[in-house]
Amino acid sequence: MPDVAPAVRLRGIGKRFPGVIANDDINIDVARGTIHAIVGENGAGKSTLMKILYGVQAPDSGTIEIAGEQVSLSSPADAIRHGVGMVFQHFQLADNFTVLENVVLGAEKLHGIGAAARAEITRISDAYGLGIEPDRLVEDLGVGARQRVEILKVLYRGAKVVILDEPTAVLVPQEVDELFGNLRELKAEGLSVIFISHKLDEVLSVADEITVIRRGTTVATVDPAGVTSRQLAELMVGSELPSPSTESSTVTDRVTLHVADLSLPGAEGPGQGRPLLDAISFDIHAGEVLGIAGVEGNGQAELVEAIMGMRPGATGSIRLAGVDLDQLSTRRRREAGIGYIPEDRHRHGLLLDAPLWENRVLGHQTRKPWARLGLIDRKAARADTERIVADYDVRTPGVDTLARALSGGNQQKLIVGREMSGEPILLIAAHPTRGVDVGAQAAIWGHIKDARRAGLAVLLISADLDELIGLSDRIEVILRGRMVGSFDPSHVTPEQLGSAMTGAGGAV
Amino acid sequence: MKDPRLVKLGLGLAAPVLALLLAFLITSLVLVVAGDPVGEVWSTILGVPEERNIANILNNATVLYLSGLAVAVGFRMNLFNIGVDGQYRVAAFVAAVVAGEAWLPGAANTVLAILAAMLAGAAWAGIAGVLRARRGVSEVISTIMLNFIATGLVAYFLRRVAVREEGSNDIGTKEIPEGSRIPGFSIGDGPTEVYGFIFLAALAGFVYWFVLNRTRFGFDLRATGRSTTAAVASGISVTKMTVVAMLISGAVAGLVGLPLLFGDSYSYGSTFQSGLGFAGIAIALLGRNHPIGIAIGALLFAYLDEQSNPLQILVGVSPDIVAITQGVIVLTVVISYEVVRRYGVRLEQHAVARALEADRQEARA
Amino acid sequence: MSVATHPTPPAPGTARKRRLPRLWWLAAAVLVMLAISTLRVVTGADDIASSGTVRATLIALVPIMLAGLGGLWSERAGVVNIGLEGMMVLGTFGAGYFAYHYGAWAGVAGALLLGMIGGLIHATATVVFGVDHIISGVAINIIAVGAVQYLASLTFVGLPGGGATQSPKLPNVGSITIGPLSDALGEVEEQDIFFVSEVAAVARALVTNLSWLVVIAFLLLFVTYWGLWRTSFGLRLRSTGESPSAAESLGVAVLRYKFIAVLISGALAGLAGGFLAMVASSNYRDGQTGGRGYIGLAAMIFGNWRPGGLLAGSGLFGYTQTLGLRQGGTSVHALLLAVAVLAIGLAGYQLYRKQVPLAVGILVAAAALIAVYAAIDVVPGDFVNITPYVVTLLVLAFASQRLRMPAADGQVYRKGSAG
Amino acid sequence: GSDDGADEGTDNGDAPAATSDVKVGMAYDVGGRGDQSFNDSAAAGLDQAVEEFGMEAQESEAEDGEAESAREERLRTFADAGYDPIIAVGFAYAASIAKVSEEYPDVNFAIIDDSSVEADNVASLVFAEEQGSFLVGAAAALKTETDQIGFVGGVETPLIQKFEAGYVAGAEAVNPDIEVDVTYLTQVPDFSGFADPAKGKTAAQGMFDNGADIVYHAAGGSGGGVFEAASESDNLAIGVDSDQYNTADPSVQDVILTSMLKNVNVAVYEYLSDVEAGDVPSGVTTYDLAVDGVGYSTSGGFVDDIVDQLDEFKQQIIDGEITVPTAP
Ligand SMILES: Nc1ncnc2c1ncn2[C@@H]1O[C@H](COP(=O)(O)OP(=O)(O)OP(=O)(O)O)[C@@H](O)[C@H]1O
Ligand SMILES: Nc1ncnc2c1ncn2[C@@H]1O[C@H](COP(=O)(O)OP(=O)(O)OP(=O)(O)O)[C@@H](O)[C@H]1O
Ligand SMILES: [Mg+2]
Ligand SMILES: [Mg+2]
Repeated sequence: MPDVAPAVRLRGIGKRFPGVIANDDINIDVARGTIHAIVGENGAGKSTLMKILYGVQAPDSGTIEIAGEQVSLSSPADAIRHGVGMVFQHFQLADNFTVLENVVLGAEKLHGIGAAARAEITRISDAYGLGIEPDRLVEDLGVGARQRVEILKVLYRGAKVVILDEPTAVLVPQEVDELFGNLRELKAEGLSVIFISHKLDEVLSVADEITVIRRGTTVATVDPAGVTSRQLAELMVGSELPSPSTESSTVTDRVTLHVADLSLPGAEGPGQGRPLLDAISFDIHAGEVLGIAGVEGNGQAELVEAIMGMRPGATGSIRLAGVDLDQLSTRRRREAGIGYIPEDRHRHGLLLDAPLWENRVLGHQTRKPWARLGLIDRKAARADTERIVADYDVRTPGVDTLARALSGGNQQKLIVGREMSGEPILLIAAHPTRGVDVGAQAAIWGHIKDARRAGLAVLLISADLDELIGLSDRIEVILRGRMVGSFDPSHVTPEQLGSAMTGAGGAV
Repeated sequence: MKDPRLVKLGLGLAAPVLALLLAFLITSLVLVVAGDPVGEVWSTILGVPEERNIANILNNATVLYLSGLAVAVGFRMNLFNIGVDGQYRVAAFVAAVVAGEAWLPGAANTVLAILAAMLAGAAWAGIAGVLRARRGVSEVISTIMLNFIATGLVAYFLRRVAVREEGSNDIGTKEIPEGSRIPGFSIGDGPTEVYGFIFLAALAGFVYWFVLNRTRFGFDLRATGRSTTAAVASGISVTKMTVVAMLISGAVAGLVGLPLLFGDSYSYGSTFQSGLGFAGIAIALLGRNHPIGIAIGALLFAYLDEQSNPLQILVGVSPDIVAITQGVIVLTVVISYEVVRRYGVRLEQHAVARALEADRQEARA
Repeated sequence: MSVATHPTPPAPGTARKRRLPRLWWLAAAVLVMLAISTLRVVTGADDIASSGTVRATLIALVPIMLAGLGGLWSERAGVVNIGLEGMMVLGTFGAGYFAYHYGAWAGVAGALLLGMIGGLIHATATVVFGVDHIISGVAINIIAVGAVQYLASLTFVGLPGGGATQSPKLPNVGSITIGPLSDALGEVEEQDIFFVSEVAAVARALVTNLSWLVVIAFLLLFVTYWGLWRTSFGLRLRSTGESPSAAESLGVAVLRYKFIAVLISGALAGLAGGFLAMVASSNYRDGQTGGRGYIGLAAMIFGNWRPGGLLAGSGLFGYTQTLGLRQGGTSVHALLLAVAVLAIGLAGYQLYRKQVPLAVGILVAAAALIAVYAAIDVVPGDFVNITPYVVTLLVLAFASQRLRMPAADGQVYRKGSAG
Repeated sequence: GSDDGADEGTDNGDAPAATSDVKVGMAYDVGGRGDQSFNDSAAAGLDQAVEEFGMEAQESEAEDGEAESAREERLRTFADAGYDPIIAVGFAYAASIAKVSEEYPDVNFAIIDDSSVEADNVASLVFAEEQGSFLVGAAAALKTETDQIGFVGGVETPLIQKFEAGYVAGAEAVNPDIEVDVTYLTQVPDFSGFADPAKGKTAAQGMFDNGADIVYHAAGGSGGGVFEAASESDNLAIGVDSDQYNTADPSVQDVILTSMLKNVNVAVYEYLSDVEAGDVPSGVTTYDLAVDGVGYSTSGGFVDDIVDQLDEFKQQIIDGEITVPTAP
């Protein structure tokens, strides 16, 4: 539509960070009333570009036009004024604030901070079926709800251009469908949506137009009708689109992890309130991948942390290859052969302000080759970090770079590399490929399969049901801290799982 | 194109120099506004110290250095030990009593007293550590409270054990016998000797550096300081680390008063130097928790203190002026590091840009 | 090096907001009064509930409370302010200089102003240059003490009754007395009727030469509550302390709000110093803050970064310190019994929580206290003087795990790091 | 005396009538000149000497919690700059004087409030604070209507305890079963007790509220608070060191019953006049009631009616019939 100026036009956008070129000569047009997807491998520069469009970071070069008018955005306030709204890759919510406070913050002018605002929030929530209670504390909300709060924040400000940076990474299919439903409504109302995701089939299903970014620059803009996800992937990385299909089962009869009625009391203390974990029992054999499906916040995190020994007060028995873990500290358990890919890499996986090589040592302080007589051999550690950076294709200037400077995906690759390098007999992988691009995904899945073949037992927790189905030998569904059903991946669809996870469907 | 390592070095040096200049500038400004003789003040402060002054500077620096180390241990784990002040007073008192009683002969007595001091300091800090680890009490508050409590307790027990020299209004513990004192050495023929303890302080500095940067324990400690959650996930027991870190910090704090005790006063009394813990905080920060940085900071502060002492007599200006200088330095150092850092970042970005351009050229060619 | 000088926030679940009924404060106050009355009757330590004690407590708690308010403002905006002591010191001089030359209220203004200058330094360093908050605060404490001593030696020497270390006597801001009411209450207090007299004592303290600055201080406490929790300005300000990147992502000018907060913080700390110089005593005196800035910080943390809690904290501290200074020996002796009883109650609670070892420990402590109480009938001076600190420590040891600081407190925030 | 160390004081043209080549170095304790307390008293003595003999004088004061070496250095700087004699105010200087006087055998030193140093070139000027305090204690006991009086000490040091001991003894000499409340504001090394009027006020107020009607303070700068408490509650207070009726703020003058005089100024003046006269004193000089080194003030005329009784006590102390305790 040449007569109508595009909602957003980016020309020659460039952005450098020390040692990194995040964006370089990026050109994108986003038409009105469309959903425009942006794909690209980790570190390609997607988030950076969006932050520029949202006024968080200033571009080093290039121009931004919104609705035909050239603008200079020196702060998000400017962007909001021009009708741009953004949902960030990492939630931007104050946990200790109520939903209301989080939503009205910065937009108090619109409806104040009181009853009027509450009414407006309820109205929007109902209009889009977001189901949000204004007075809940955000920290009490599950991820899905937080996601919706983020979207509500944008709508509350009456944005015309809505940016969503990897919004589906943490959602179950039903939630994704709801989200896409919402997006289509927005589109129908003439809003433009910019949508970033690593899940290419999603992208193909919802986008009207797709721009591919590689190494910080736009390589192509394609029509979803005209491409397959395979072609997309090749545009992004030049690699194959991976399919996490399990090959012949390698399950042995050696029990690696034995968990018997593991329970964890709730905040109110033993006996009171709903337990976080309720009499959970299962075995994982050597060479077996056990997938745990569940809507976020149903006890997956607690289960993992209980097995890792990070949760005081857990009762029940946990045995690893015959060794009784109950009395062991987290470190002893790791030494006993547990590898751990945590759900929240920033909180549990990394020292963001430490160089990569220190992050390599983290969790393996007592291991060879660097640990000798209570000392840490920096050279050995650096060397082994170099190896991981090479083997796992971590994009970084060097092993002395701070972990903080890496993009989410690359941080994840480092963690996976680290945990695989400790010769674990049990790998606990929570969302191992969350926010990781297809190339990296394939690599990570490959590593997990290899290890599995070599007799590794894996406890896999993922919100990506395809991943779960593709990798697992068996899937357990967890709901409100209890195991509510066991599924055979070879005969289950994501939808079935989804309904079991939400308590709708029965177990098989 | 100039060598990047040279640039880095240049920037590294630029920061502290910039900071000192700034601090002097601001101080001079104050002097001018107040109508005090700027020139004379600086010529007095920056004048070449005599041998005995050098000795004094080294001595005070020794004490400040230990105090700085004690604080730094905590900082490395994000523990803010404001309590060094109380800890070193408790420890010095205990050491004075032990050494004064002289249950063991000569050097053995000294060693015993030093150990006692470290134990006492550790125990006093340990209270805060346990409260933080077990009850989540902010060590900031608990150590502040413990400082005041230490004052009361030490005063009480001092009065119990105090011996009072005939005609003196000062009370103190029994004098440490000759044999158990730590001999100093004199520079040139100055009247004041440098504390022998200075070597122990340097050793402490080295151990600090080695333990923190080369041992697994040090790694765990710094990791906990950077992210408690990640530390826990990596198998570090944060509660244990908290207590241990406070114990160590306290043990080092226990050493702070000892140079004075074994090299100068030989007893703990009502005129024993106080407030060293707070100076230590500034110095640890000034030295960015690095043993060598702390040493430099301690020397700088000691130098300014010593050189400003005669100001009132010779120039008629209150020595308090250097307190302003010292405080300003603490600020300007950090600020100028920040400024220089930002400048460095800009340089790096330009470098990246040039590299990129170069690639493009090749691509075309 | 960043600062996490406060308890690590409790694991989700323990941190649920417990919404308290509106009358909670009133109920608590009544309970405390009842406890104190009982204690007085049991131990016969009359001074623990006299109007004189209450008045002195007010005087003792206000400087701590104001300093704490200062801390509250800046830490709610995510800036740790260990420089309160220094800003307070600046305030004492400001009051001294301006009050002497231009009168009482000018003194108040002077205190606010100099405190704010301290705040300005802190704000510039931490907010503009991203200097670590602790470093800046410590530096300010050093500078302030030096600067004030230096200035005093320039300004007060030669004035009547003035010198390098103290100012001449300062004019005081007025105070309110409702004569007849005061006398009437006085009589009721004399009767010493259980509870009634105590209430009368408190009421009397409030109507008998109550300094205007005390009134203003309590107004400021309320204004702080209202401003920070009931206005959009407050919402924005607090958001910069909870999640600055979220705030910035919504167009809040994070750095500006932090800056303002720290300025206000400095002004309040300055006022605390001014109060010390003009109301609590009547001249500037070198070193007269005596660490009250740090105590204010402690009271603020004690109060869980909230005005009500801060009041409780500074009240507890001011009260115990006053007791110690007045009838130290006997009053503190009485406190021993109180603490012992509380401990026993607590032990019971811990038993109910199935925390047996802890409960036993507490019981032993209680027993020890009672033994001491029986053994002596006057507490030695050294111990009297440390009472406030010990009590604060004890209370914290049992209360702390409920505390929750602003999520981004102490973190240096740079513009453009949203998302 | 041979002032080898000292070079001729530069006689500037418009010098006072009398001129002297004595250069006095004055090292004050924390607080220094203008502390309204014993540093001031020492300063007064110095001023008098300078006034009369036209001596040249230079002053320097201690920092709170400073290092021993700082005190030594202060003395050395004086010595090197040719000051002789050098007077150290306060027992905190004892160790430094002992050390430095050895280094400069030809320079004369004097120290106030300490007699532990034995050297030919050191004069110790000490006071019988307990005796003066005894008299004001007696005065308080004679004047009280509630048979309850108080004592506020700044920092609990042996020196201040001397004041307390004498005060209590004096009060009990008049009325054996009088009640004396005693409070110290802080403990060493927290010397803020000498500089915290707020605490002084609270402590005194407490005593008044609980029945005392006269409070004696030995709390340096915190004393101001004691006076205020007295005037606000229409009670009486007793000053210390100098005649505080004259130095304190007019608004509180009329509550100052009397002051325990510790004539540091006299000691300093007499020492300097001896130096001027050429025979430099050394060894211990004790300023007690006998030589009017301590005493009580009568300004304001509040104690005129009991002067006889007080002087009687004074005589008994001088005659040794009463020995005043120096520790509580
Ligand atoms: N604040 C920063 N400082 C330094 N480098 C940065 C910063 N933010 C991003 N980068 C770098 O810029 C590049 C692009 O990062 P960006 O987050 O935009 O990638 P992305 O496409 O969002 O990757 P992902 O899919 O993993 O989110 C990465 O190499 C990253 O390391
Ligand atoms: N106390 C000391 N004695 C001798 N040499 C020391 C001491 N402290 C540090 N050094 C030297 O200074 C250098 C700097 O120490 P190093 O670089 O290991 O610390 P760092 O770990 O880089 O700094 P940080 O601890 O801030 O990470 C070291 O190479 C070491 O040789
Ligand atoms: Mg991204
Ligand atoms: Mg990412």
